[in-house]
Amino acid sequence: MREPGKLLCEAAVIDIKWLNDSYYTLRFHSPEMALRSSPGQFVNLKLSNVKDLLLRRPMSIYRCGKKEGWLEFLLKIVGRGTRTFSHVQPGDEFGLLGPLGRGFDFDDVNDAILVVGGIGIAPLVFLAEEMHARNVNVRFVQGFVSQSEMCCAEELTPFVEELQIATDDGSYGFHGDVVGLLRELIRGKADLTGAEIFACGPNVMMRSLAELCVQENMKAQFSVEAHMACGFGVCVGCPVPLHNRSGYYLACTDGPVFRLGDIDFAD
Amino acid sequence: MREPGKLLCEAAVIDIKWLNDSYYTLRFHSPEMALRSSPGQFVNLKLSNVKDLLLRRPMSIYRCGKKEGWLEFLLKIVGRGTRTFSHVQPGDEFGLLGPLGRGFDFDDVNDAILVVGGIGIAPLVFLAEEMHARNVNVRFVQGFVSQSEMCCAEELTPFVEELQIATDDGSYGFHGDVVGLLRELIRGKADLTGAEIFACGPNVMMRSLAELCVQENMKAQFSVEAHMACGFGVCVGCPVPLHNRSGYYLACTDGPVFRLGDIDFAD
Amino acid sequence: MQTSLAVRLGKLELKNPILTASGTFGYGQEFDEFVDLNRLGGIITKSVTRNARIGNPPHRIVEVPGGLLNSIGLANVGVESFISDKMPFLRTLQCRKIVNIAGESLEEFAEVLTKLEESPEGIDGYEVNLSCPNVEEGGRTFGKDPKQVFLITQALRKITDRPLIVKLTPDCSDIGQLGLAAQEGGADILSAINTFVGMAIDSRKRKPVLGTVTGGFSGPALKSLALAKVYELGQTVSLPIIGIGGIFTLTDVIEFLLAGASAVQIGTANYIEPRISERLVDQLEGYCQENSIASVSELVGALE
Amino acid sequence: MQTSLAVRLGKLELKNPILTASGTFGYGQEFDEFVDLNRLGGIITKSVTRNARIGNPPHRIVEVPGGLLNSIGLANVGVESFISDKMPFLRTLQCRKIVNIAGESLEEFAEVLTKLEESPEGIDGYEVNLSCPNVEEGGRTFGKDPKQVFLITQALRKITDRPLIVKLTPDCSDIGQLGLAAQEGGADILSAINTFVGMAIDSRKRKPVLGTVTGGFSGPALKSLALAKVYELGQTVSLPIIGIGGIFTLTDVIEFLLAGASAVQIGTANYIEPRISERLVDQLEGYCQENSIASVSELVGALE
Ligand SMILES: Cc1cc2nc3c(=O)[nH]c(=O)nc-3n(C[C@H](O)[C@H](O)[C@H](O)COP(=O)(O)OP(=O)(O)OC[C@H]3O[C@@H](n4cnc5c(N)ncnc54)[C@H](O)[C@@H]3O)c2cc1C
Ligand SMILES: Cc1cc2nc3c(=O)[nH]c(=O)nc-3n(C[C@H](O)[C@H](O)[C@H](O)COP(=O)(O)OP(=O)(O)OC[C@H]3O[C@@H](n4cnc5c(N)ncnc54)[C@H](O)[C@@H]3O)c2cc1C
Ligand SMILES: Cc1cc2nc3c(=O)[nH]c(=O)nc-3n(C[C@H](O)[C@H](O)[C@H](O)COP(=O)(O)O)c2cc1C
Ligand SMILES: Cc1cc2nc3c(=O)[nH]c(=O)nc-3n(C[C@H](O)[C@H](O)[C@H](O)COP(=O)(O)O)c2cc1C
Ligand code: FES
Ligand code: FES
Repeated sequence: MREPGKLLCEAAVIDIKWLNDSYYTLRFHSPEMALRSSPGQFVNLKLSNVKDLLLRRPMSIYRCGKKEGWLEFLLKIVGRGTRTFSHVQPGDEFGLLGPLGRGFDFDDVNDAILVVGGIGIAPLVFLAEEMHARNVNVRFVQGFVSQSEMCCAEELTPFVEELQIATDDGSYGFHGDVVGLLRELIRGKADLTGAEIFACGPNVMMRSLAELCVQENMKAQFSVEAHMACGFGVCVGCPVPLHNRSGYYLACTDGPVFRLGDIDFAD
Repeated sequence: MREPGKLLCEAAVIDIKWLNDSYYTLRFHSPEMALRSSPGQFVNLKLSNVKDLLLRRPMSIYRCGKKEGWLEFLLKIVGRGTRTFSHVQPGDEFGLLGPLGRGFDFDDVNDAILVVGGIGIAPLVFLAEEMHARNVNVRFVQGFVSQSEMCCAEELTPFVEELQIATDDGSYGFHGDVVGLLRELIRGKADLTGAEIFACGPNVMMRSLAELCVQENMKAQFSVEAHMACGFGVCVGCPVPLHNRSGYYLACTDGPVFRLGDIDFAD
Repeated sequence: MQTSLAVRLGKLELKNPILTASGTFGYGQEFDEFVDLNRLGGIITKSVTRNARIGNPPHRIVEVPGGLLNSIGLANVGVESFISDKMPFLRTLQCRKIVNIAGESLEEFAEVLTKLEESPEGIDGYEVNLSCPNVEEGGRTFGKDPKQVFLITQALRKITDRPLIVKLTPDCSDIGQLGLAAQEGGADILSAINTFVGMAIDSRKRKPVLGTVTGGFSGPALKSLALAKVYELGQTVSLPIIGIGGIFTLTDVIEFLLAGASAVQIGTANYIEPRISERLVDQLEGYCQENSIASVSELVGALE
Repeated sequence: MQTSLAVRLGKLELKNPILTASGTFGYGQEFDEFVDLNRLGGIITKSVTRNARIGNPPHRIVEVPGGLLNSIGLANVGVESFISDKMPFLRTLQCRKIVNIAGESLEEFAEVLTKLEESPEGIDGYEVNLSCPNVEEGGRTFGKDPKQVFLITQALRKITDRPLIVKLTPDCSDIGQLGLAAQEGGADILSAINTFVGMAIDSRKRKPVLGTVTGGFSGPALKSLALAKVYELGQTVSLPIIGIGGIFTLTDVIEFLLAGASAVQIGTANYIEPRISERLVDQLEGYCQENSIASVSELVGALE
């Protein structure tokens, strides 16, 4: 939201933790970056001295200890970069460029429902924490493929009113997708349909969530992904279609958080 | 010399030791490879799971524990590969392809003078050991840029009659290059000029050594270097000019050891 | 010792040979917080076209072995917004400001250049993008045909007296012929190279990754291909050459100078190390001092 | 489930689409101790010329970002020694044996082919190297000119009825035109691509690393460039295509098939992982089984 300037610096890993088979967190000592970060923003990461990963990898800020001076990311192994990053040791240096992008806007929000699918949880834990600090009422709805993927419940409980979980395979909580679960939750509850939605997840989830919000006439903000080269508006490589498809926003500088109605999720 | 077939295998580093600022040894557990190796042969090394080094790096067999089942290489940091290899830890896996090439022939040799410059020492320690085991009289003449580069004296003493050292800057031993030192040593000594020379070092040293051997009418074998892609005679990428420049040997299969008179060092 | 980094490329004088490549440095302002722009030899802007262009559909970027593919499609604000919104900042800079122009026809090139010539001061030269691989109608076809290269260069030459740089495509049989055509057309300088055409496939989805199927390959692995093109041009033309392709380190810069380039452009590296252009100026200065090189121009074409 | 890896490329039937690229697999025998040669779709020999060639001066090999440069200069034993010394081993193999031929003139190509045609059985087809970047007089110039490609193909077509594969250079403005020329000349199959011209410089010595200054770029970073060429050819010609360039993994193989190649050749990877060709056959079989692909040919050109 606010953009107090980005930093380009090196920072050492101070902790790496595995949450399940493919999710892990990397914590960095980076006091100045922590101070400047707000929920929904991201940092472009590069492992120093590794040559076979060319581009930096954009990662949402997952948690942030502004007082203690640390910044944490939640990564899911999906390809070369996230795999290589998973082999680091405390003490290894990364290059950090950030905080980047425009985060979530919750200045005038009293009630919020945070909706995430899979690794989409990464930016919303920080958001829940900051909302809590500003007395926003936070409900959290998580979707996972299966119980074995579940994570972050512990981190979230201090900040949320309610935490609901859906699994695609029914191995835990609601059997079905997270949008289905949300639909159940808000059915007929006027207090809930008055809340604003904050979401991050796979495109198919975001699309069906957007439809639900339109039906229910709810406001919503979405954190979207795009392939990026630079992360700061130079390469023009991260287009997000305008709602009417007449042009594109840039995910890295206009987003990654967009409002319902501004962009198009189709395809 | 003998070629009992090459192996293509993985092997773990069991030890890494620094001899000076830029020379280090890597020891691998690889019993079968050790058994097949003879002095002057090399192994093509590749660090498993490292993608930004494309080609294997050829390394002479420095020492070899046939009974204990290990193989050791002596590396000097000169570029990307030798630098990356220097960061490995015991337990890290390499791909090994070898033993490759034709080594030294000392079946009918009684007196030998081994002459090395800098990292050229790598293949000649193994040779000294094997010669000693077969009762060859070994004299060893080493050249280094400076005292700080000196190494391997301890490893050599059990096997050699005499160990002489030259440094370019005069910081230790003979002040001058190793061929100059050799010239001094053999001057007027008929028993020494009857010995056969076995040498490895930079091209400029090999060229002047070759001239000396011609003058003194001494037999000599040289281990040469060439840029290699495959190491086993397929890419035809490692030409060594024939003495009359009418064509090329292949360093990897015809060499890396060649006899004086067979090849041309000029250029 | 004293060393001079200044180079002269025909009528274009640069205080040092480090330029930033079109499309990788925005309109300069985006890097103001990372780099002291005045330390650079110069900035080459994103390609400017007659009208604003929204660019190609996603994805536009994908990392591939040795580099990345892009399919931006010359997304840019158009020449009028460029003049009103981007030039004012550029005008505040002391380094050379080179405007890169592109188009889908000779007329478009000429119109863009004419508009720029009419605008107030602040432009030190033009780079003509005859080589964009991501615009079917435009650069792609012209850029490969020596006759078209000649005609466009000739037409633009009539419109401006400022230094005219023609940027060549490597996707050709004979870059020397393209260079000669630009030289005959009146170009002052050649720049080489733009990206090669490449393609990435998502084998799971069985789909091309890029929205436009193919895109332009840039990055580290471009270097050895670009060095060959620069060297070949140097053997063929008499114009000064600016070398581009996969430059990330001081050694890369020196290799291009030795191969015959009088200056270089830093491209993809800017995305990953936003400070790299200025750092290379520093390093080049240090290198010349350490090696007692009185003028960096001694290195140009100094291959044995 | 049952799966078939067999592919048919015009008159050439392969038991699977994995071939080894010319110059990277010797004459087969060198890999006998690493690979069960009979499991491969086929072997393509090192280029054979009229006379033995000693090749280019050192250095011939240098690693560069994303790949390597080579400047072998078609060093080979010559067609007569090939027939007497290399064919006997090849004849013992059950996989397809394709002889790659090269020359400096139409006459040389024709003479080499004629000699091979006169030799006893054991040859399943020919690949015509119209694209060697390391021989000034020969391939380099022919290979880029559609007219020459047509003439040579036509001449060779008259000499043999065996499958005739024309190997194309990527260093051209329009590979589709080269492919069409070969098609009109009577080629059965196209293979693409050979190496791109590249250059490496030793900045300390201020010298080109390679004895011939420039060389051919191969290896991982070639993949995205080669995929674009294969795709472009597939859109232009009707002949089956063999894809080559930077193939190291199963995913690479599948990408080439999807892009439109009916088979692939493994090149540089053989130097580093001598067992890779056979391993890719295994992995491709596993992939087809897991994904319920009855015939691997379903993948050919199956991009959405
Ligand atoms: C604003 C933003 C925030 C993100 N936050 C997180 C996060 O908090 N945690 C997390 O695990 N992931 C996050 N991602 C995704 C993460 O950046 C990608 O997973 C990562 O770039 C893929 O890297 P890789 O090297 O592992 O995979 P690759 O091997 O590079 O590719 C694997 C997959 O990643 C995608 N991809 C390819 N190139 C790019 C590119 N240039 N940019 C983005 N995606 C690409 C493709 O879909 C591809 O199939 C975020 C992405 C964006 C844009
Ligand atoms: C038969 C043989 C035995 C060898 N034994 C040893 C040994 O025991 N210990 C040791 O430290 N070194 C040895 N070398 C040299 C070693 O292989 C090279 O130093 C190494 O390949 C360079 O690797 P690099 O990645 O560190 O340097 P790079 O960054 O690849 O290049 C640095 C320098 O190495 C040389 N070089 C470049 N490409 C090649 C190539 N393909 N093959 C060979 N050299 C190249 C060039 O001169 C270059 O300037 C041997 C070489 C050969 C051919
Ligand atoms: C994302 C991207 C956008 C580019 N846009 C332009 C452009 O608008 N005009 C142009 O002439 N070149 C453009 N280029 C090409 C670069 O200027 C340069 O020629 C090329 O990237 C090779 O250099 P590199 O390897 O250092 O990146 C672009 C390159 C990239 C990667
Ligand atoms: C060292 C070397 C030698 C080669 N020799 C030949 C050759 O003799 N004839 C030929 O047609 N191609 C030759 N090639 C080209 C390969 O067959 C192949 O087209 C090229 O290397 C690209 O594939 P790759 O990236 O998988 O290596 C050679 C390639 C290399 C690296
Ligand atoms: S990632 Fe470069 S503009 Fe958005
Ligand atoms: S290194 Fe390949 S033939 Fe010698």
